[in-house]
Amino acid sequence: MQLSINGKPADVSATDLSALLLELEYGEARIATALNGEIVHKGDRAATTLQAGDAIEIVAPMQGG
Amino acid sequence: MQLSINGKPADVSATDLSALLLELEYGEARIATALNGEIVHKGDRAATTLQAGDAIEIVAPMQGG
Amino acid sequence: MQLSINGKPADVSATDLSALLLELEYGEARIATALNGEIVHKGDRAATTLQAGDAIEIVAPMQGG
Amino acid sequence: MQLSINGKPADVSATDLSALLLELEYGEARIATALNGEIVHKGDRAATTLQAGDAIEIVAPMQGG
Amino acid sequence: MLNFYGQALDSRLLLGTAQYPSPAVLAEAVQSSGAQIVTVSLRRESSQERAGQDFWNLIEGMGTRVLPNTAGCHSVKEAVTTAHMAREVFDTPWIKLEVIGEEDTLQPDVFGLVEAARILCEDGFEVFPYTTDDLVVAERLMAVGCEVLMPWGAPIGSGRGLNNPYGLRTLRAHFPGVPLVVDAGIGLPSHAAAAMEMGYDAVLLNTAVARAGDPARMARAFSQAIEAGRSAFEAGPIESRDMAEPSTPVMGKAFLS
Amino acid sequence: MLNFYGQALDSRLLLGTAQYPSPAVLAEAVQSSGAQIVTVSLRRESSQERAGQDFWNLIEGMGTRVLPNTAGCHSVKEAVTTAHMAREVFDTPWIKLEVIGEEDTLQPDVFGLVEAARILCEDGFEVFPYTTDDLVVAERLMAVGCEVLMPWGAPIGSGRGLNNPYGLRTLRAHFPGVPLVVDAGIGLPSHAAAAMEMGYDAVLLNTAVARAGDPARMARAFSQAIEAGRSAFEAGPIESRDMAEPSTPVMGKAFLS
Amino acid sequence: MLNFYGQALDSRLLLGTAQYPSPAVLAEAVQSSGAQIVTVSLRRESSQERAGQDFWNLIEGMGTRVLPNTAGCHSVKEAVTTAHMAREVFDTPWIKLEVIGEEDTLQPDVFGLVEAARILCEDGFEVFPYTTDDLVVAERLMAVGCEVLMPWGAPIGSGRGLNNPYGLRTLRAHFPGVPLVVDAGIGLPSHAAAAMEMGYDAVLLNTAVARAGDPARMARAFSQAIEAGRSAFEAGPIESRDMAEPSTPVMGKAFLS
Amino acid sequence: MLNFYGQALDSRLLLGTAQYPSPAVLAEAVQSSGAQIVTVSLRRESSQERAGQDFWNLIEGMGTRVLPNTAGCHSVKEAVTTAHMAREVFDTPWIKLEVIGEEDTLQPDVFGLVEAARILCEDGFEVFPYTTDDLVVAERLMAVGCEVLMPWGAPIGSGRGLNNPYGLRTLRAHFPGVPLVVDAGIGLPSHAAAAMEMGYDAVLLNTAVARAGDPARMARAFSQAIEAGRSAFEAGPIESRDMAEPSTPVMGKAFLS
Repeated sequence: MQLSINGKPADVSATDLSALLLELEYGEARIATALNGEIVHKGDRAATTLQAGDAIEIVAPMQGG
Repeated sequence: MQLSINGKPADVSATDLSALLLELEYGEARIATALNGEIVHKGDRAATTLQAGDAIEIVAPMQGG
Repeated sequence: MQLSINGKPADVSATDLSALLLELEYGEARIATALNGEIVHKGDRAATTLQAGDAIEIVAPMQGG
Repeated sequence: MQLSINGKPADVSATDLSALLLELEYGEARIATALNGEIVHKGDRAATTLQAGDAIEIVAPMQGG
Repeated sequence: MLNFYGQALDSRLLLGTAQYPSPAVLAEAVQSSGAQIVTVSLRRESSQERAGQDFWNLIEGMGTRVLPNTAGCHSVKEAVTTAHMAREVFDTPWIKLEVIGEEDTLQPDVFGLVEAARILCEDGFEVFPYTTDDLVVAERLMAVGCEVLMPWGAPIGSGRGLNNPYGLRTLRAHFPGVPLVVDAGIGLPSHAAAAMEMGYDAVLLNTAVARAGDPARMARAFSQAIEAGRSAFEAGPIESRDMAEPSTPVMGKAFLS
Repeated sequence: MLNFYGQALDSRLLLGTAQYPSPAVLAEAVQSSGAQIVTVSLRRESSQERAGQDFWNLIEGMGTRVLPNTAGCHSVKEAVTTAHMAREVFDTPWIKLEVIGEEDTLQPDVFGLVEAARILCEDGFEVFPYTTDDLVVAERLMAVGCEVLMPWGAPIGSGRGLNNPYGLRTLRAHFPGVPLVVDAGIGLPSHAAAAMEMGYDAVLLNTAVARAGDPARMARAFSQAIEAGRSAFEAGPIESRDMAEPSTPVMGKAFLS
Repeated sequence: MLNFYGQALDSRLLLGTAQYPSPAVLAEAVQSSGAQIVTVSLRRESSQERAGQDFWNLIEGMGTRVLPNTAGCHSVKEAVTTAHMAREVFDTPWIKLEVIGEEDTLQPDVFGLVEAARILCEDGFEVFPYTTDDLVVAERLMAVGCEVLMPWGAPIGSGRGLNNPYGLRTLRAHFPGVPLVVDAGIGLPSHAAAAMEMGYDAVLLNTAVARAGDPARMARAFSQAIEAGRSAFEAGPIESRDMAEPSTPVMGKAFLS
Repeated sequence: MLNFYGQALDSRLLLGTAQYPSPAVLAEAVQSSGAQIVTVSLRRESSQERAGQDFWNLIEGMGTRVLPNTAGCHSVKEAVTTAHMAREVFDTPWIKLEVIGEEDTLQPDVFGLVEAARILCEDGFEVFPYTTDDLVVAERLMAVGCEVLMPWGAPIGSGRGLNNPYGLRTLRAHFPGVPLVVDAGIGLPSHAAAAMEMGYDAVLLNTAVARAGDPARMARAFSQAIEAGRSAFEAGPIESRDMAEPSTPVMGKAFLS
């Protein structure tokens, strides 16, 4: 299925968000996720089914001022 | 009828705003009027009937910065 | 003999500067001396004879900025 | 005779300062003169004889701040 | 040429009419200032005293435009109603919009200001908002229809001059095409000149003139300083530099040592 | 009224004549400045070019007084000799005395300055010393006969304005009766106005006008700013205060909430 | 003692973690600064690079609290969503709320800021709003639940110091009991000390340390200056005066003339 | 490392000993300041009171070097004689040379200062001249043998800070190799830090510490600020800029709108 992940097109087989993170091998990484501009909390990822064209954001800690 | 005019209590006989201005002898004075916090335009004064307890404001030009 | 010591008149018997300091009981005090506006070094005090009307200054350490 | 005029070497025939100014055709120009670093007032020019190697300065009005 | 809402003006000084020792001194000050716009206000009028009518006759005699203010208003409703009453009394769509947010500084409440400006622009007013040097507030004011901005220099009546030259310079740079007036806080002609040298279009003053020892003379001083600052802005000032540069050329200097 | 060595003057702007794009622009600038005193200098003249004569004719046509300077002189002897030559050429006892002590700042050598001033005052000159804001130096200059003092605002040609307002204010307070002229460093009319507001008697300028995009316009801007600053000083300015004070009276405000 | 949302702190320096030449230099700077709070952010993470995980391990090793920011957010929604993601990633209710209103100055959009603060306070966040020195905005921020305010000193990364000391002083006086942090624009230790001398509770820095030639040394310099400024505020500084006063007593001076 | 006349020093703070509420407070302040040099003076001593002996015992106990001053001297002779008496009493060639020229500002008489310095250098003293920021005066002082210069920041005891930063910066640039100490006028740690950030080598203080509410704490605050300013100077501060620059990188920002 065609998705946008962090602004880049991607073709993935996962159909829910937590499966997607597994497929992308994020493992235990300390991240947060958003689907089409709305946050998806850790606990809700498994229940969040993906549709073609969905825009997913996956963010992690970074330097900041 | 008891009114408040510019913050001071007054006992007047006029029953509408333009009659009130006559009774108070404002004559041709360049003024604006408000009834209970709402402006009453010149043209609407005659049609504006007064009730006991109404608060009338009558203002005129003054120095300003 | 009449002298001025630190701006105050004084009647002393000493006839030289080191005798004067003894008479005034400065003992081992850490001081410097001037006679009529000129410094008199420690070593020169004994040889410095006094005359009536001489102005002697005796100074010591003090707070300063 | 060899002179320095305003810092430039010059070969002139005049033997006094006022003759020099004539020879150089300063005419009525509004100027002041110095010989070897000393001012020579207008009235003293004729009496000021020149010697080989003398340094003459001739100045005039100029823009200033 | 200076232009407020389609009205071309020669004078870049807007003068307040309050706090003068007497009406005569006010009239004299306005005249010697050359101001074409004076600010005015509204207050309760008793039919006996008619102080307002006398003041109005004085102002009318000056032949200047009037810019009514909403001084002392702390709420949007109060400011909007006052503006409407001012339009009826003074017969002009111009309003100097003040929505005061804090008593010690008399600074604008930028939230109430933008909301009141929105309403008044919709009601057909030509709004002169008394604001801060905040760029974002300025953008909001323009978005709701303001075509002139009046940032403060310092608190009203403080005479401190320009508290934040950097902020004012940035505002000027950000809105090259918008008429900007420094309103409030000016104490001395040099303050007004500095504002104009930054490229401000005009200055609005009151206390510095009205409370001066000689208001008429001070009014003229400000008008000169404002013209001077504007001329300097247009005449292309020199850049300032750290090291000296001889003004008198050194070339050709006589050797006299 | 301004008075230098017994000479009464209306204008409080002294203008330099150097660095203008052309003689015509210089003439125009002097005229629009209203200056009654212009500064001039001396340089080597060749009998062929006669540049000095042309310049002199231009100056004479202006009908202003001239104040010759000793620009670029670094020693007492050089300055004194130059002053004597200037007196002969310009036929005036006035001399703007510069004894330069350092090249980067062109600041006065206060030691040479006082010595040269002493000699020139004895020789009958009326000395206008270019000095710093140092009170003690000022006292020495007056002790040797100077009746006018010209402290710098900032390095010559820097356009920085007033580097040390505190020092200038102190100098003014210390010599209430002495004509004080801020000389050098002024870049903008607001700088000149500020000096006058402090109570300075006049301002001497050159680069800020000569190097402006439009010298004549800038000259007029400075003359206005200087008049404005002087008027403000005489008209009794308000005190600046930290907190605001409403200009529009609050009494009698309508209740509209 | 300094207290943010019930958390007592010894250090009054909050340090940013961006722009250091290397992670090692960052770690060294944080340590020598003595900071107990560092600011962090969120960015897109690819599963291959895992840059974020490495950064996180570095931060965790420092043993400081983290204050996540919403840097670069221009809308309320963006800021709010970013704050929620930050809470999940960093596991803290603290958020440095930035809602940027203008690109040249990176100044806050005070309208969006107050709205986002309202939402986040309702959502249980402890908000540290990056704001201006506007008193009225500050009152709104507190009304919606902020218990700390972080006014800017100057534009982010400009190193200009305190653009409007008057405004900052007024803000301090107006909110005596509220923790106030000067955030952004500080370039030198003397700027930070001046903010603390005004009574500010802390200073937040990044560029001035990270981009210094020797970040660790500069970090320590700032921590000393901030302690110095705070101590001065608490130790009761002398009043400044215009005239001199001898420090060395004159009484008892010897007569030697 | 700081070096005065061959004497290496760790501390860059020189502290005055006058005006403290009590000898105990003085001792505490000196200790918490970390100063290695304290300034002292001379006064008439009566054989009964022996106040000077007690003071001397206090100072000796501190283990610092002493820098005697010639405070209050107005003539060359007075200053020179006082210096000689100080050398005998304090047994040191060091002398802080003050030749006061004016009472309101207690500014140096630069003429008397240079002459007294010349004599004292010839007499084998190591002179620390209290001077202005005048470059030419500084050159004269060095020409007669001074190897340290102590320009004022502001009038003694005024606490105004640095009246003329431009002048001080210029002096620093002009004498890169000479130990320069800002002496007098400092009121707050931020003033001292700013002087050090300019590259000054040390600061001499008295009133700002002695008259503070808590002198010992203020002394420590100054020592921290002076270290901070020096470190900043050596650590390579950022350049200040007019526009903002994001500290948090924008690259990789999530899209959440």
